[in-house]
Formats: sequence, structure tokens, C-alpha cells
Amino acid sequence: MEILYAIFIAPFVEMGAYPDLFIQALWDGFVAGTLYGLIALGFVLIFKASGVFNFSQPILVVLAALSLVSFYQMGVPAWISVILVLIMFYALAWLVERLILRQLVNQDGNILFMSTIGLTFIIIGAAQWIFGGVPSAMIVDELGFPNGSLEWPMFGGGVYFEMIDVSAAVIAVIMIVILAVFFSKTKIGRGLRAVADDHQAALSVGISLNQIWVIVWFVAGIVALVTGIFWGARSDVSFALQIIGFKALPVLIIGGFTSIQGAIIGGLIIGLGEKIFEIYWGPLLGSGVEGWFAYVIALVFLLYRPQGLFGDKLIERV
Amino acid sequence: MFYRETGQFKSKYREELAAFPLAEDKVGIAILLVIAYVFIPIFGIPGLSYEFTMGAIMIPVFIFTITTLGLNILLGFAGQISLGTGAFMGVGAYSCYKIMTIFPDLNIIICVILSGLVTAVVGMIFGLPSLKIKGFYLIVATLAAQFFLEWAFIRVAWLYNYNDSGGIEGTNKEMFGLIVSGPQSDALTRYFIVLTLLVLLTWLASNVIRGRIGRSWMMIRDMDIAAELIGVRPLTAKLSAFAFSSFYVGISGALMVFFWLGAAEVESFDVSHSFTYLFMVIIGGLGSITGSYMGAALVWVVPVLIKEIGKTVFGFDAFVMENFSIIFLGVAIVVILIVEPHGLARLWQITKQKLRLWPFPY
Amino acid sequence: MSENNSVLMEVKNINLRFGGVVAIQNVSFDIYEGEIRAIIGPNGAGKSSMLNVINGFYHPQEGEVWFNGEKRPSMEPYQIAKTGIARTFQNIALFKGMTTIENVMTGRQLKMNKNFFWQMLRYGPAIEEEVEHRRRCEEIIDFLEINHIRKTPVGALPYGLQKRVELARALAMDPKILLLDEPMAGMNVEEKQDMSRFIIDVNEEFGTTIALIEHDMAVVMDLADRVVVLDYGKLLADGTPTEVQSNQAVIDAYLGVPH
Amino acid sequence: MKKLFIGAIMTIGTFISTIGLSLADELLVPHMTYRVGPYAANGTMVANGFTDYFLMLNERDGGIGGVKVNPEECETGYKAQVGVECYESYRGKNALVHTPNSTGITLQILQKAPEDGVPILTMGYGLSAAAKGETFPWAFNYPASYWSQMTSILSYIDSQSGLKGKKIGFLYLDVGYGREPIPVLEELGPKMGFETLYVPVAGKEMQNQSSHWLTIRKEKPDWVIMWGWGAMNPTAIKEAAKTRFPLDRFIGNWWSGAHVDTEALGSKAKGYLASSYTTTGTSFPAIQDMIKYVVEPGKSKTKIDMPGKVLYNRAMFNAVLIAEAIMEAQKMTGKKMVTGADVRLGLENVKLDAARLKELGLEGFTAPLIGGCADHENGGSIFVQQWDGSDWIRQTDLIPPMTDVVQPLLTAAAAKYVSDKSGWQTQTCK
Repeated sequence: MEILYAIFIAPFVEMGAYPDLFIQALWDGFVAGTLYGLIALGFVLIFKASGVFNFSQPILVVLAALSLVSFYQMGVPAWISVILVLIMFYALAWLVERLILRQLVNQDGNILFMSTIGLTFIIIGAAQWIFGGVPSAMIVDELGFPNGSLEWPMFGGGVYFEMIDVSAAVIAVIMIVILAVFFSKTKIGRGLRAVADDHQAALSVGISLNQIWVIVWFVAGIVALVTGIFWGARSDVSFALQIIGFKALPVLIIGGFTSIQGAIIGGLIIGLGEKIFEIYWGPLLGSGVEGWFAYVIALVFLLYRPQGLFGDKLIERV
Repeated sequence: MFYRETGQFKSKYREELAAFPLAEDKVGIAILLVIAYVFIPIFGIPGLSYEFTMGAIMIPVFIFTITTLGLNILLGFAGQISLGTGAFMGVGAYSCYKIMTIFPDLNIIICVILSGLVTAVVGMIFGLPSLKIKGFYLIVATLAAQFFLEWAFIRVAWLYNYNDSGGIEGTNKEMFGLIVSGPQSDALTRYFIVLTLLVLLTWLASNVIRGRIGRSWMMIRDMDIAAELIGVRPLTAKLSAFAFSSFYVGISGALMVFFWLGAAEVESFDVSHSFTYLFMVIIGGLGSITGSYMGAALVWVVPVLIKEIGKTVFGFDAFVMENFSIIFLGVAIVVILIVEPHGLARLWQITKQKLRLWPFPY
Repeated sequence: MSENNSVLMEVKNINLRFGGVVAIQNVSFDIYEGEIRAIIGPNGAGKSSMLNVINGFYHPQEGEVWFNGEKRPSMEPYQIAKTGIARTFQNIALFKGMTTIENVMTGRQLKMNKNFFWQMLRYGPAIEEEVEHRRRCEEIIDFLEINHIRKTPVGALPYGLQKRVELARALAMDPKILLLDEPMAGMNVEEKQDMSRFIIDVNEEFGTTIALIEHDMAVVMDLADRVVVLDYGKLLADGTPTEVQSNQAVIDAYLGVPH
Repeated sequence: MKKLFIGAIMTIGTFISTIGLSLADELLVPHMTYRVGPYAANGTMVANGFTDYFLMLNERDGGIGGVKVNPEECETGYKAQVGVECYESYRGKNALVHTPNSTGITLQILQKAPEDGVPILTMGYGLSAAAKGETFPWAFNYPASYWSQMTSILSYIDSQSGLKGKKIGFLYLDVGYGREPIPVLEELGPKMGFETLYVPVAGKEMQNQSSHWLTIRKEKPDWVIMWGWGAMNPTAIKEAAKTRFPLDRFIGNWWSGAHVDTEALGSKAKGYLASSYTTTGTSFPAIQDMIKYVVEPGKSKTKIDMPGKVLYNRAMFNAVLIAEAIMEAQKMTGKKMVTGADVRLGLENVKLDAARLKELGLEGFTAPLIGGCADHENGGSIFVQQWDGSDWIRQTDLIPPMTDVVQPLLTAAAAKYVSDKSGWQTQTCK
């Protein structure tokens, strides 16, 4: 009986008793969710356009944040550093296409996936070699993002909104809109979709597969940079950031591997779900359930809706 | 010239179904066994210190070969990708620890095998989603297993007997009056036990994959729909692959803790290890038993050698060499996938083909 | 060529839909024991879907399948395979990672049952079973004249040979009824002749009932005892090749239209 | 082509044959470091401080007792398994003492040490029970165990606001290291009348602590004690500030209060407390010598701004203790090339009293440390320091541990540790 009370009633009583805390939890879940969504977005872009499940997206986030900060520490002005990072990512996209993807055209999806694990290791080793392991603070102020926090007093407590989190949410939304428009309205975007649908067909209408791959990897790099800036601002810039990348996999399952909106909505479901669950139900299980709770949500989705919320249903043929 | 099948005719199917139909292969295996059982125990590896050879190379490589065999059964033969190998090794280790505390007098080898069986059951449970989902989606299911188990190894204090350290430790275990496990055991004793288990498990695995059950796994791997229409029940095939694979992985986990590390905590079973084992399978060769040996040896030994050579010959510091070996692993994966997606094993096979013809390249 | 006309299989009022798309609409026909039955029709007529219904890969929304004089309950494909239905596929569905002989051996899976324990030891009953079934597979391989590629991985084989290996695999199941989905698609004349000869040989020597889908009308008219014509998921005609050939609806819908 | 091939084989052969040959006439002090991996920021400082001290001794004094020291690094990436590999690689090489630099690695090699005859010094980490020298002859955790530290922190809190009726939040990294002090909290909670809120942070969630801090906000503890490491620390401090938790009621253990944790935050971390047993700053002559002989000439990887920082100085003290033990061992045995067993004796007889500290150029750097046979932790005292926005400032005098609480716990834990181990080697002390 007590157990039932603890599971079904007490958490809700608590939510009602401290509404400021509940709203804060929702906000934190929302911000975390947007950032999970951004990581997932990087996966989706590349998967959509090339069918490659790019395992190296999380390390790209780390690489972007680290090199941005390093350029700045070398004395380059903040916004010039951003441009330098973008140039670097373009070069990286080109190299990846030349040296890896081009050599693996028409290989099985699993093989491409594994090659991106290899790429992850190459980047980890090289970046650690170059940047060392010392963490640094993200240069948010220097980039001109608003500082401080908003306070909304209520019910004897208050809800705090960090300005940097607000910026993160706003920019994430803007990015989604731009990417959605890019994919549906521009020539390159439509080309990307054609490639995703059928490599051969895309080739036959004169779309260069190689070029497209470079572009999507570059765009995924931009997304990685944005993710890196905001997640770096939440803690600091170090290799430990890549661990958060594992959170993006359940997001993909929920949102579908090919849907841009799905990435964000999946991110929000995971972000909100795990925060609320951890705070109100976690103590029953000895806390620390966040690490796998996202995966459980994803598994439930998989069993009932294997294609994700926005994915296409597959009809099997023989 | 040295390696040819001409003139070796089989008059019975049974002979052709033997593990090594070619006489040269039989000789080769015999030589390898002699090296493993006689040469290395007596001489070690020339140029390396004996303790280092045993403790840092031979024993871990044999243990990881068992892991790789297990993962290869699942990934290479049954086509089900898993990133939960690390945690499944943990299941083996923790259950072996529990069995040892509950039955302190039980022979440790029996403990190890029982813990393999426990892992097989756990693997089967976490393999259930594979019936419904495929490919990349299965990665998520197995990662869920990985993270849930990691959490359980920390939260469920019963698993580590409420030790303050939160870890599990091996103690001295005797068998026929000889200490075979624990801090006082001799490396050579542990070497022989691990080696013997490896040989035995290799033999069992090669039997299973050449028979009915192994074929059903490969059918599922190559074309699951066709397999089902021919009469393979996906439930049985997939779950038996998960179980058999986890059995190996569990045994290797128990061996890792009680015949090599001596103690462990959850960190020895985390997701980064799952990746290492995946690399062993890919580099060695998907769907190849020989490849499992090659992959485990290469992925384990090369970084060790890189570090040693870098340190002693070039005087590079550990930091540089560590990063260098991380890069090396990454490059090795990419190159292998580009050059020969079937790994070292296939390259070896191609070499053998060439030897068959040598010195006449036609 | 069977004369006694006992019905081996009958499909009754099959309706199959995918979402809103109707694939098969109220189709019924039967297959006699020992005959060669052809299913023809233009692309998208529902022929392959029909085979998929027969061997249980698709579950029709309405309709019954009668086999061996009994109404078949709803079953999973692997259970249906056990009842003695084997098939080949339109787009070859061989196990690419395995050799020819291994692929043919997969056809014997259902007949093997020695447990894990013996399999692990590969000794005693397990090896005896393996040898016994291996013998039967080698016979089929001899019969289909593919001995020279026994140990070649099937992925490396030319198209025509792959089709033949697939036939061998289906035959290894010792089926009561053999479903062939476009066994001669993409073959040249010589290969078609070979394949036709094998189909007739199988039918005559093993007495296997055969249902096949084929586009090449000349082949169909030569091989088949009776022909079913489907068009847009509906049954258009059913009868002997000559009857069908002279059916006006068929001529309009299919034969008349250049294909 | 053939020549090239043979050449390559021969070169590889030479490489391999050089491996495993330990150079004679060097005191080998292996050092397990982690300059890579998620904890690299901390590991780099630790590795530098440790290595630089020995390099300085080599440069300034020509080593210890005239024999050069080889402080060889073995990179572990903070992974236990790699640590064991490191350990194995030193077998048969006459290593003098092992410094695993990780509680996880310590637990794995603890049982092997007696067999190999090489002591393990886990300064400020490792198994608390190793303080019992009679049960653990080969393990040392000078100058204090985690349990002693926890009681000192609790006395500090008691002196600030009283403990009775208070709620203490315990935020810890959810690994062996973070869980170590839980028995002390469980024992002392009822005795001293405080309630504990346990908030574990999984390694994967280190940088994602918003829900942990929401829990803290929900439960409203009066103080929060942190057992964190790596990126967990700055994230926690940031989240504390975000949830408006008063930072001067937030106290880290000695691994949660270093410059790497707070520098990037600057004034945002102002007020945050941490315990320590070593002083910061470069004003000590010994550190000046390190800068002069090693850092400035560029003989190590240390950047010029590293000496004086918390972790650098602390790792240096670790090296000081080892150097003293080696010297003591040389004195006791009369040999220059001592062995691991000799150094074990050296560690038990080390005498770092105020006079000796002054002689070493470390006056007031830390509490005096007198080695003992039965007591391998020296019941060390700690002090509390506070981040003022730009540096760590020492706030208190030395706070001794509650010996009466810790000792029985340690005895019981040591007994439990050996209870299921047959043939465990103990010693009796006079």
C-alpha cells in the first residue's frame, strides 16, 4: 500500500505542493531536451542524406567546442574563431568524404556505421594530442550571448531562467526552421532528399553524391558547433562532453532517423521525461536512473512504433 | 606448393565435415597448440619479460578471444549487433562472484561455467527486443541493456556483497591442491586454465556454427525473411544466438576478473569496453573464428607494444603514445573496412589461396 | 502431368489490402496434386502477393487457404514451411555469406532436430544427421548439375546459377508443393531451356506439385497444365493454356498489350 | 624489396629486444597517470607535480643518495583495466612503490602487492581500511583516509552551524571512490543527529546535473558535501549557483577543490569551500627549486602557471613522501639500490616532522607526518580552503579527524576485507 502511494500519489502531491520546483523541472527538462535534440539533429542530417548512421557526431560537438575555445585562447577574436572553426569543419567534411565515405560507397549500412566509430577514435586521439586534456570555459560572453538570469518569483519560491539557456532554446528553434526550409525549398536541399531516396537515381539526374556528402557533413558540423557552444556553457568544454552524445540515440528512436522535427520533439520527450522521472520517482529506485531511463522510453517506443514518431512505416517485401 | 588440397580426396562426407579437412591445416593447428602449451610456458615471448608476457599479453588476449568469439557469434554469424558486451561480461563476473560466495567450496571452473549460463539467460532476456527490431535500432536496445546493467552493478549492493569498495574481488582458490585463482596463484597456472578453456570453447563454437543451429543463425543474418519462409523460427534462432554468445561473453567476464584482474568494479564493464570488443570482431573478421583470435590479439597487443616501443625506443611520453594508439585503432578500423570488410581473417584466407598456388601464380 | 485431379491446395475468396491499397480482391483457385500450375498477369497484378499469401508471409484480411484437404489455421511462415511448402523468390533470396552446398543444406533445416548438446560436440547423433542430410543435398546438387560450384560462395555466382541454387535449396526441403516466383526472369534462351527442363524433371521425377509465376508466355504455355490469370488483383481467367489463350478478357488485359 | 623486408624485421627485432630491459642504476618509481580521458584535466596536474619533484631531485641533488630516480609514467586514462596492465608491465623490473592515482586501480592491485613485494602508496585516495597497517602491510594511505576526511569535514560543519537536526546533502560520483565515505555518514548520522540526503552522480551524467540539483532544491539540505572528480566539480558548482544554493554551505573533499575546478568559473564560484591537506602557492623553496631546475628550463611538460596550484602541489607532496621513504630505506639498509620491500619499511619509518619539512623547503606546507607500522594513514588532519574568485585561500587551522569514530570502523572494515581471503599476509606491530 505504501509502495503504491509512493508511486502513484506522493510524486503528484509534491508537484502540487511546490509548483515553482515543478516548473523549474519542466524548464530544465526543456533546455536539456533541446540540446539532446540538437545532437540528434546532427545524426539525422547525415542519415537523411547518405544513409550513414554517423557515430562521430558527439565527438564533433566536442571538437567544435574545443577548437573554438582554443582559437580564442590563441588570441583570435571570438567571431573570427567561429569562422575558423567553420572552415576547419568544411575541410574535415571534405577529408571524411575523400578518405572514408568515397571508399565505402555501396557498402552495407553496418560497415559505414562502424567506419564512423573508427573516425570517432581518430578524432579523439588527434584532438587530445593537439588540445591536451585541460578543460576551459566556453566563451559565451565574448560571443555576445546575454549573461545572467531571469527570476520569476512565485509561491514563496521562484523559477530561474538562465539567459544562456533561453538563447539555446531560441537558437535551436531557429536552426530547425532554417533546416526544414533548406530541405524543402532549396535546390541543394531537394538534392539531398533525392540522394536519401535513391543513390542511383540521384546520380542519374546529375546530382553529385560526393558534393552532397561534403555539404551534409559540413551542415552537421555547424549543428555540432551550436550544440558545443551551449552545452559547453552549461558545464565546461572537455572530452567528458562526448558522453552526453549517448543520449541522442534514444532521441533518434523516438523521433525517427530521418525527421528533423522528430529530432527536436524526441529530444524534448527524453529531456522532460527523464528530469521529471528522476526528481519525482528516481529516489524510489535509489536515484541515478537518468542514465538508462531514456533508453527505456526508447525501447517502449520501439516495440510499439518501430519507425519512430515521424518515420515512414516499412512494408516488407520479398 | 606448401599448401595445397590436390591429392587429398575425401571418400566420405564425414571426413569432409571434419574441422580441418586439409592435412596442412591439421599440422598448422598442431604446431600452434605446441607453441601455446609448450613453447610459450617455457620460453615466454623472446624479448619480453616473462611476467609481462603472461600477465599483460597472453592471459588477457586469450580471455578477450573468448569475448570476441562470443560477440562474433552474435554479430558475425547471427548478424545481431550488440553494444552491450561489456555489461554482459559484468554479468558473468558478478554472478561468478555471487556463486563463489554462496558456495565457497565449489570448484572455480564450475563457477565460471555456471556464470556463463547465468549470462546466457540474461542475454536471452535482453535479446528479446531483437525479435521486433533490427539493425541500428538493435544498437539502442543493447545500449539500454548496457546502461541498465551498469546501473544495477552500482545500485544493487547485494551483487558485490555490500563491500565498502563497491567492487568484487577474487580470493585464493585451490584445485587439486594447486592455487589456481586469486592473488597467490601462479600466472602460469592461470595461463594453462584460460588457454584450455579457450581451446575447448573454440572447438565447441566451431562445431555449433557448422551444424544446424549455426546455419540457422547465418540464414537469419543473410536474409531473415527468406530464412523464416524456409522454416527457421526467428525466436529460436535469435534467442539461441544471444544465449550462446552471452555464454561465451559471461565466461570471459568471469575469467577476466578471477584469472586476470583479480578484482573489478563497474568501470571494467563500461560501454567503452563494449567498443573495444566490437573492434576486435571487426578487425579480426566478421563471421570468422580465426578472425576472433587475430582481432583480439591485434587490438590488445598493438597498443601495448606501441606504448612500450614508444617509451623505450623513442622516448615519447605516455600521453603521446596513448593518443597515438587511439588513432591507430581508429585508422585500423577504417582501413580494414575499406580494404577488406571481412577483416584480417579474409586477408589470411587470400594469402592461403595464394600459397596454394605458389610458386605458380596461375 | 497428373491425371487424377485430386486437389492439393485451394485458396478461397482471398482479399489482401495494404492500408488503403487493394492487392488481391476475392480470388479463388485450386491446385491439383502433381500438376504444374502457372499464375500469370501483368506487373502489379498481385501474383507475388498471392504466393506470399500461400506460404504465409502475408496474412489476408479475408479468405481461406485449404491444404491437404484441411482448412489451414493462421500460422507463422516457419510453421507453414513445415507443412511442406517451399518457394523461390523473384529477387533471389539466397544466403549470400554461405557457399552453394551450405545454402542447399539450409533447405534441410526443418528435417534436422538434434539438440544443442550434440551440436556442440558435433558427435554421435548430430554428425550422423549431418551426414545423412548432406547425402540428400549432394543428390539434389547432382540432379541440378551444379556440382562444380559446391564450395563457391553464392554471392560470387552468375545470376542464372544463383536461380538454380535457389531451386536446389527449395527442393532440398522435399516439398509437397513448390512455389516458383519468376524462375526464368532475366535469363537468356539457353538458360531458360535448362531451367524449363529442370522444372519438368522435378515435376516428373519427384512428383512435386509446382505453382509458378512467369512472364514468358511461350514458356508458360509449354510447361503449365493449367493457368490462372490475375489482373489488378482480380481473377481474370482460369483454365488450360489453350483455354486461357483464347479468352477475350485475357487477350485484352494482358496478351494484347505489348509488354 | 627483399632487403627492405629483412631490414624492417631486424629493426622491429631490435625494438622488441630493448623492451623489458630495465636500465640498471636507476630508482624506478612508476607512476600511473591519466593525461587522457574524461579526467585528464586533473590527471595532467597530478602527473606534472609528481614527476617534476623527482626531476628536480635529479637535477639539484643528483637523485636520491646519489642514484638517479626514474619517475616513469604509465598512462591509464583512469581505466582500471589499463591500470592492471601497467602494473603487470612493472613486474620483475624492481619497481619501488606503486602510485595508482585511482581508487579503482588500487582495489584491483591491492591483493597483488604482497605477492610482488612492492608497496602501494595511495595518498589521499584508495581503500580507507588500508590505514590498518597490521592488516595491510603493503598498502599506505598517508596522510588521511577518506573516512578521516569526512569526519573532519563534519566537525568543520559542526563548528560553523552545528550538526544536530541538520540535513546534509551528499553529492558523489557514483563509483567506488564516491561511495567510500558512506559508512561514516551512516554511522555518524544517528550519533550526531543529522540526516543525510544521498545524491549519486553517474559518470555519464557528470556534465548534466540539473536533475540532481533540482532534487537538492526539493529536499533543501542545510549543507552539501561533494565527493566529485573531473568535470563533475565545475558542473556541480555552476548548478549550485544556478539553483541559488549558498556556495559557502557547499564543501568539496580534497579532490573537489582544485584550480581546474574553479578557474574557468572565476567569480561565479566565489565562496565555494573545499578541504585540503596541502597548501597552495609557489612561495615554498622546494617549489621554487622545481620551477628553477625543471619547469623554466623546459625539462618537463609543465606549463609555467601550473606550479603552486592545488593538484600540482599535492602530487608533489606525494613525491616528497616517496623520496623520503626511499632515503629512509637507503639509510636503514645501507644499500643505494633499494628494493620495494625496503621502501615499504621506509614508508613505515618516514619522519616528516616540522623540522624535516623546513629542511625540505616546505615549512607549513602540510601537517607533520610520522610513519608507523600499525597506522598507515597517520590520522592526518586537514584544513578548509575557500575560493575567493581567483584563488584558493586557506580558512582554518588543521582539523583533526574523529579518531574514536573512524578507528573502530577501519578495524571492522579491515577485518571484513580479509575475512573471505585465505592466506592473506598480515603483520604484527610492536
